Amino acid sequence: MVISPSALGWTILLSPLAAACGIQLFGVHRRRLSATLAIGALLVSFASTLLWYTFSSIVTWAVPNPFQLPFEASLSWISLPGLTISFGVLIDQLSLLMALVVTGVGSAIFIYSTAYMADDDAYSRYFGVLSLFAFSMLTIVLATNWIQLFMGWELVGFSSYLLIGHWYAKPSAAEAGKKAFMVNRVADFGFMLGILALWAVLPVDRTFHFQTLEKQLPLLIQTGVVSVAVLPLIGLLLFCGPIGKSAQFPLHVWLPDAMEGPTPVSALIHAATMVAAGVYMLCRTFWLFEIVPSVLTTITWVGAATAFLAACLALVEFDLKRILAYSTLSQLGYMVMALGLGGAVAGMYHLTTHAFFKALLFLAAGSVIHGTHEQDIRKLGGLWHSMRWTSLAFLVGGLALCGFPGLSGFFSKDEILVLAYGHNAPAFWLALVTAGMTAFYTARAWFIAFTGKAHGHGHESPPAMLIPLGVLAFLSIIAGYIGIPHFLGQHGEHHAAWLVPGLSIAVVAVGLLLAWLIYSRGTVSAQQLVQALALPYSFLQRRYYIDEIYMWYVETVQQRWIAGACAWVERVIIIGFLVNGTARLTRRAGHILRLWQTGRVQTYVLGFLLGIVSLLTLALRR
Amino acid sequence: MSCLPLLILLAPALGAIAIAAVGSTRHALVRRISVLATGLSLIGALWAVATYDAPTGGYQHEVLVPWIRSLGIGFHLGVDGISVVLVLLHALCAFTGVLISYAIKDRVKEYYLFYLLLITGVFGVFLSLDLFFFYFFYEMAVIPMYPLIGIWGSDVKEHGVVRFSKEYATMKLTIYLTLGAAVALIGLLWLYVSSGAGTFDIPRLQQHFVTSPLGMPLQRAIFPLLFIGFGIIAPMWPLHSWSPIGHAAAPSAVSMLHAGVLMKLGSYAIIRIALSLLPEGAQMWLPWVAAICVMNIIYGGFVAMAQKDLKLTIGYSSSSHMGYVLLGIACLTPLALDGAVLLMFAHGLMTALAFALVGHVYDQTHTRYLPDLGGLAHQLPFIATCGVIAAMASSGLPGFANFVAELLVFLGGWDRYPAAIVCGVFGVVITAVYMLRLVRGTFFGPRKPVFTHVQDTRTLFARLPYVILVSALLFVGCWPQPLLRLIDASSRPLVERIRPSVALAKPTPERTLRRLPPPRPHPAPSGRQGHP
Amino acid sequence: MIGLAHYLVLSALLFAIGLIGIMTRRNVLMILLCIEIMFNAANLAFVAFAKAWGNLDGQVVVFFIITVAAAEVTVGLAIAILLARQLKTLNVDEVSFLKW
Amino acid sequence: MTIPLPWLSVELFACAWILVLLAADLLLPEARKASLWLWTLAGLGICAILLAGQAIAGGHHLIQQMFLVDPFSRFFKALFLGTAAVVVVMTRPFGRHLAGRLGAFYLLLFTAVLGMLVLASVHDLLMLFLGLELLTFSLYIMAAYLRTEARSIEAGMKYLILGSLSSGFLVYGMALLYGFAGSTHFEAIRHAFEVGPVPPIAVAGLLLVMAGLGFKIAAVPFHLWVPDVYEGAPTPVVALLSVGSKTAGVVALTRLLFGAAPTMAGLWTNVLAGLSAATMLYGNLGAIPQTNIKRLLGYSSIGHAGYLLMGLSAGSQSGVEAVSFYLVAYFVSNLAVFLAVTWAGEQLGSDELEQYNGLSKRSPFLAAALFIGFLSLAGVPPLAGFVGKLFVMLRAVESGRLWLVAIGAVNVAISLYYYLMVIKRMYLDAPPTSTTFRLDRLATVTLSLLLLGVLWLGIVQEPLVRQILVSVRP
Repeated sequence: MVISPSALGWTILLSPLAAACGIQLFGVHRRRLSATLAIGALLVSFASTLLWYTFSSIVTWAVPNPFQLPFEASLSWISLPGLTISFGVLIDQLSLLMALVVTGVGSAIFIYSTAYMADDDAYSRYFGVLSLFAFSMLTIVLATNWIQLFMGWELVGFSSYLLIGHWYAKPSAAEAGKKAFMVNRVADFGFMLGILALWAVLPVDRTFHFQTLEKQLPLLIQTGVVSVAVLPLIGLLLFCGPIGKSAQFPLHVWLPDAMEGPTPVSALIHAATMVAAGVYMLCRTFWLFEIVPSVLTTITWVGAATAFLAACLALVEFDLKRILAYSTLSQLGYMVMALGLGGAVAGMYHLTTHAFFKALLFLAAGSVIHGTHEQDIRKLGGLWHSMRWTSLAFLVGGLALCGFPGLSGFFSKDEILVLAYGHNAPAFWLALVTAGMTAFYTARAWFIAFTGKAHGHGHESPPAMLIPLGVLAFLSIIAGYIGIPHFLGQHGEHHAAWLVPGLSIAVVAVGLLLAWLIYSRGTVSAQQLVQALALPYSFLQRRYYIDEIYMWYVETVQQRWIAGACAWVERVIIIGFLVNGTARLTRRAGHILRLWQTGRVQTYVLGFLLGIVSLLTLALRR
Repeated sequence: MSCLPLLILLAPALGAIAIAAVGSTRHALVRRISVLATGLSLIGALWAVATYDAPTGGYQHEVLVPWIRSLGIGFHLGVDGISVVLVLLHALCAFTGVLISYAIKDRVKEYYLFYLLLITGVFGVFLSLDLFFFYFFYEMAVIPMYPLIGIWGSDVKEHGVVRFSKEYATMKLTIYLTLGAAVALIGLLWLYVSSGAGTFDIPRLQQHFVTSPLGMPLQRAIFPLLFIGFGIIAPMWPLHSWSPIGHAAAPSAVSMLHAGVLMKLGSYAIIRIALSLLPEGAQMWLPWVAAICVMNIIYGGFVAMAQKDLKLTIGYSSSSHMGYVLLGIACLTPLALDGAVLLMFAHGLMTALAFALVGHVYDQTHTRYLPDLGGLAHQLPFIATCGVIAAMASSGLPGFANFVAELLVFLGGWDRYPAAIVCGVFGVVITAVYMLRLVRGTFFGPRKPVFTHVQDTRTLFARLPYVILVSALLFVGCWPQPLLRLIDASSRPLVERIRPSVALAKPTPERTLRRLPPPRPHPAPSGRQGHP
Repeated sequence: MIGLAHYLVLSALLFAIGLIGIMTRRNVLMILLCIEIMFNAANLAFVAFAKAWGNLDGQVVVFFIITVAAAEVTVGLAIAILLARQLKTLNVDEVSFLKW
Repeated sequence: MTIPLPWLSVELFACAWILVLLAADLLLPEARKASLWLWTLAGLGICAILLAGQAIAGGHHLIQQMFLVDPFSRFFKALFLGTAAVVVVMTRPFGRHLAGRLGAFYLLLFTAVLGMLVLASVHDLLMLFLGLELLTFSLYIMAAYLRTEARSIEAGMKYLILGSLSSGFLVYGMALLYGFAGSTHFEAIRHAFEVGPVPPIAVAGLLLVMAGLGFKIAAVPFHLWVPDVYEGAPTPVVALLSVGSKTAGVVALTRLLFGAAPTMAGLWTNVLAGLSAATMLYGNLGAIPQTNIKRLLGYSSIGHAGYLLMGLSAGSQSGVEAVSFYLVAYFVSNLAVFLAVTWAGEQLGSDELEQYNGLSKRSPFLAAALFIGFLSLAGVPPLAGFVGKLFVMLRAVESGRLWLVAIGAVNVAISLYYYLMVIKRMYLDAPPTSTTFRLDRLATVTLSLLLLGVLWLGIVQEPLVRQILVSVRP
């Protein structure tokens, strides 16, 4: 059997879609069938990706190797004179890596879900939407052009909306889904404009195609056909997309709320893959951002700010999933910052390792929730005793997150810190502090929830949940050693100094130590600390009042003032005054005119006479 | 000579006559006749779409019977790439509308009689290639709305208090549209008289204007008459207020046709008559039109946001979305016009779906007032699914035809009116706000005890209309090329005739581009690291 | 010398008298009489013009007008009788049930 | 001088038949008088046959050139005969009000028809006057025919006084025109106008005659009798007034303006345009607040007069053609409505609109007939009235009066409003009682034929248009 590269590529993309359709058409009331379809399809996808990877790197039996990277296969989607939009698969190192993460981590989480969601009524719907998500995500990953990327972009948003609101009966879940979709929509407003503007920047032969743009844009700028002046604006507009999708400050507000969704969803979508799509997009189109350093600076600072501010929020959070959500925000900030510093590889590297350990953390948290039906860490404790495997997994994930030396997170974060050290000192120090805070809040969660006295008793989760945990834990440990940067094309750059790793290890150690002192030893009372820092504490607890401000805008400004004013204009001025007024005027005219009809003959005679007189006057005037 | 347009047009007309002859108690027979009639039209429409030869373009499947020779009036039917798509839209909406109308239990015979007349009129407009018959069918489509809304409609209530009675709604609609038609009629007659061609035949007028164009002052004077007259039904801000209220008061199947198709008559008429016959006049006025479109989009969106009645919300959203259609027309580029026509199609299906859904919800719960609803996804899983789909299609989610259409409008219009396009893209955000709120408020949330008796659609037959509409939306959304090919075959010549400069407008860069090296294999795109 | 103008002025005056009479008198019979005056004003004009033109067409017309006017009065009187019988009045102001 | 029998056959036969009816009314026993309507119909039928027998193109001047028999007159004579026939059908349900005096009623109907027939052929001011008076006298009496009803008497009285007044103006205008031209003959007057100079007295004369005819047509400001008379007079008479008498007025006006004063078109087209605008607006606005269907139809008929004047104001051959089509459309639509209103009035016991509530449930056919008739009157396709309005407006645009067309177009919407208000009552409102009723066979057939005509003219216009093209040469 000859496997053609394009068939394999299409398989990666389309098999989850087939599963989604299959579940929607046949599986609505068949739980097992839908789970099987979804997992099977994603595994097929995963296998195809692996095969592609293997063939591209190993196979030498054919010269030239048909699995040469980059590879592109596409279908024409819209083809009109002056506009060609294709839909296809673009396979290169970047997309292969990302597809591996999506399908690999995804498969683990899908399998995990069979157990986690076992009691759910809407089991089939869940898997249907998950498959749809996988398809959408792969659409982004394998996109050959901006429009395809945007389509996937919107579709992941939609699947995310459905999955966050999976338990739609819960008002908070329904609201959270809505909020996530809306915030992303606001960001996509800018994103779409950016795409349009970029398209229009080319005077002829306009295209959305990544590879063509990548080749032509620098030339066009050199020849002066495209003015450099507009590019920063376009870059900023395009960056709006990642701000929303990767939940960067100030549009980060939807991600913590998105934790209303089932935990596997949080793991897959809101930690490992979808939220990383923004970072991926920046990497994919890095040739554009490279041209505009001013935008890169903005990106750096947005990333750094997000990393720091989110870490602060995680310090005071008690909801296990929300702690993880804030840490996701923070890590996404790291990645975005890396991109801003010009480190696409570093960003992708951290994205990959983060996908592993954050998925692991979430799944472990899910396991906890599954076992205890509780996610407030204050009501948890001593889980180490009742849920040993889960705790172990959490520990591995947590340490990787902290950047504990030797684990994957250490390496990838280190890349970013080195980058920052080299290019942007303030950002570096901010990132360093953030790293310490990361260690602190991770350890805080660990000490409160997993050690100490047990509240109630949880039970360990079934193997369907533990096996994925194991796989992900394994990946979290080894991901630093398998040469991801090398695969992405970074060669031979050695850390010039030990200063950065040293500092990083130091702050992590300080963070861990502090957490141990406060939450395990009790040397410093957390209570007193809170009282001493009451003002900043409440400020953090209210999440910088950003939600309140947005709420005020949405409910009061937008809904009550703007929409209300428009509705008032509509009701009173347009309908009441202009339309009904005209109607009233017409009717009134009728009422008045008929008063001429007095019923008295002599009035009529007078009218007759006046009519004739005026006619005669008019006609004979000249 | 082709009998296809005749089949499409006469099937519902004969159906109406047959229904008039049937006894008034034989509901089942009446319904079957209607299904048959609209089904035949649908088959005809599909056949027309399938057999329209896009490379050849122009008017095809023509039927021409001289009608009033002394005035140059002919019964001229035919389709081009634009109208064939709209015929298909109407056939789909009509067929599903007839199925949805099974919910009507009162005065069935009269209902279907008027309904089929309405359908006939709309088909007539899309198929007519003669100004007289165009107007003839246009008016004919308006009038049946009066009894349809007046008899079978429902009042718009708020807190149980009637805000707009159905009598008010239907009277306003009918009078408003008639007034619009009357304004357009002045323009049409003026056009006819001043053309000097002595014919009402649109293709012949087009040819006539190629050789002897109408004077500039005349074009400038006639265009606003046609635009406002037809714009009222489009509905153009600020002459739109008949439409949301009319939608809200109408029975659901009528709202489907009304919002789905009837409003497109206006934009279609603007393309078919105002643009194609008064190109220079159009060029002068279109920037103003674009400004009005922005009002449509933004203002309509915000008003929709403030509504609490499901149908009113969708009604205002329709007027907001028709802003995109008009904007696409105003841009006067092939892409934008393609987008406008495709959006007519997409929005028609989407809004028909939405009204059908609201109709079901209203039939079951007897309320459309948002604060009273909630949690219906428990009782109505199928309807809720379709509801989410409709909301997403409306907010332009990729995969639905609306996305493609809006995208084309944006792309096509970007060079012409960037500011308007920015507002348009923002309108998509507004749409998402109220559509999500609608879905959230109606379907999500805890199960409400008052709605225990509420029933979902059970049989496949009852689900058929929804399935048809959703599949059509998805099909076109995923694979728009077949329809776009048809639309483009007709819209491009139209625009190029209007703006002969468009093709030549782009200056020098071709030469620069030619100097570019040929594409060559390229290293991995992500391999860049570090700063220059 | 009495010429055409004089006749015409007289005719116009008669016509005006008839008109004013119709407008000022309330009694149906008086109104009918005033209408007769108007007809006669026209008759006078016809005759005067006939004289001026020197043909008989105008005078022929006058005969017809007289006949028609007679018929008119007949119908008018019949209706007046109806009014008097059914409504017990000849005052047109009191006969104004139909209005607006 | 020989009497050219073939060309006068219709009028002469009508005269004869009047005598026959008179004799029949006198001689027939009371019980048999019910069949008089058949006699009348038969008379009308024979007239129609005789009319058909004159099928020769070209004009024939008779009776010292005073009487012109041409395709134009034949066209409208046919219309008048048709009107009368439908009015006869209307008298069937109405008969009980006329008990004992039916014979005379038919007699008067026939004299009115004779008047209209004469008016169609006028080519001389004297003939115009005679035809007009013949028609009007019959109508005076018929309007007051319900002699026990105050409203009918009042209608008759008002019609008489105002009609006589307008006759007075007409006659005076004729005198002035005669003074100007030296003859009452249209050709002579035209010649005088052509040769010029045109003294003010001639203009005044023309305007006075136009006013006299405007009274018949119900043009503002000579319309004031219309609502009162329509409300008070017996319904069949109102039908005759609104269709027959108005058409006769339009025909006579056309004859006069095109026959006697074509060179004055610059004057009278403007006058007519102004009158047209005022008439449309007044009639349609005034109809809005009405609560009595006959009064409402009165106002509506004023509105229609405005459209007719609009067509005439084009001052062209094609304008008259448009008006002719409009008149035919108006003939079928309005008679259908009046036939339905006659029946409804009998069955509901009143002409008040309140009684029409829920009519569609009590008599679906009647309601549908009114529905179609009203929509046709409003000018909605695919009905006859639409085409009529379209033609008229087209000709007005041709004459360059866009403002007038704009008013006309707005009035379409206004008229639709009050027609729809009636339709709303019939279809949307609840009926006061649930008793149903049906029409008799004659009425059903006639009404169906009229409605078919309404639809037919709305869809297939070519035959009539062609007929008009060959006939209408004013």
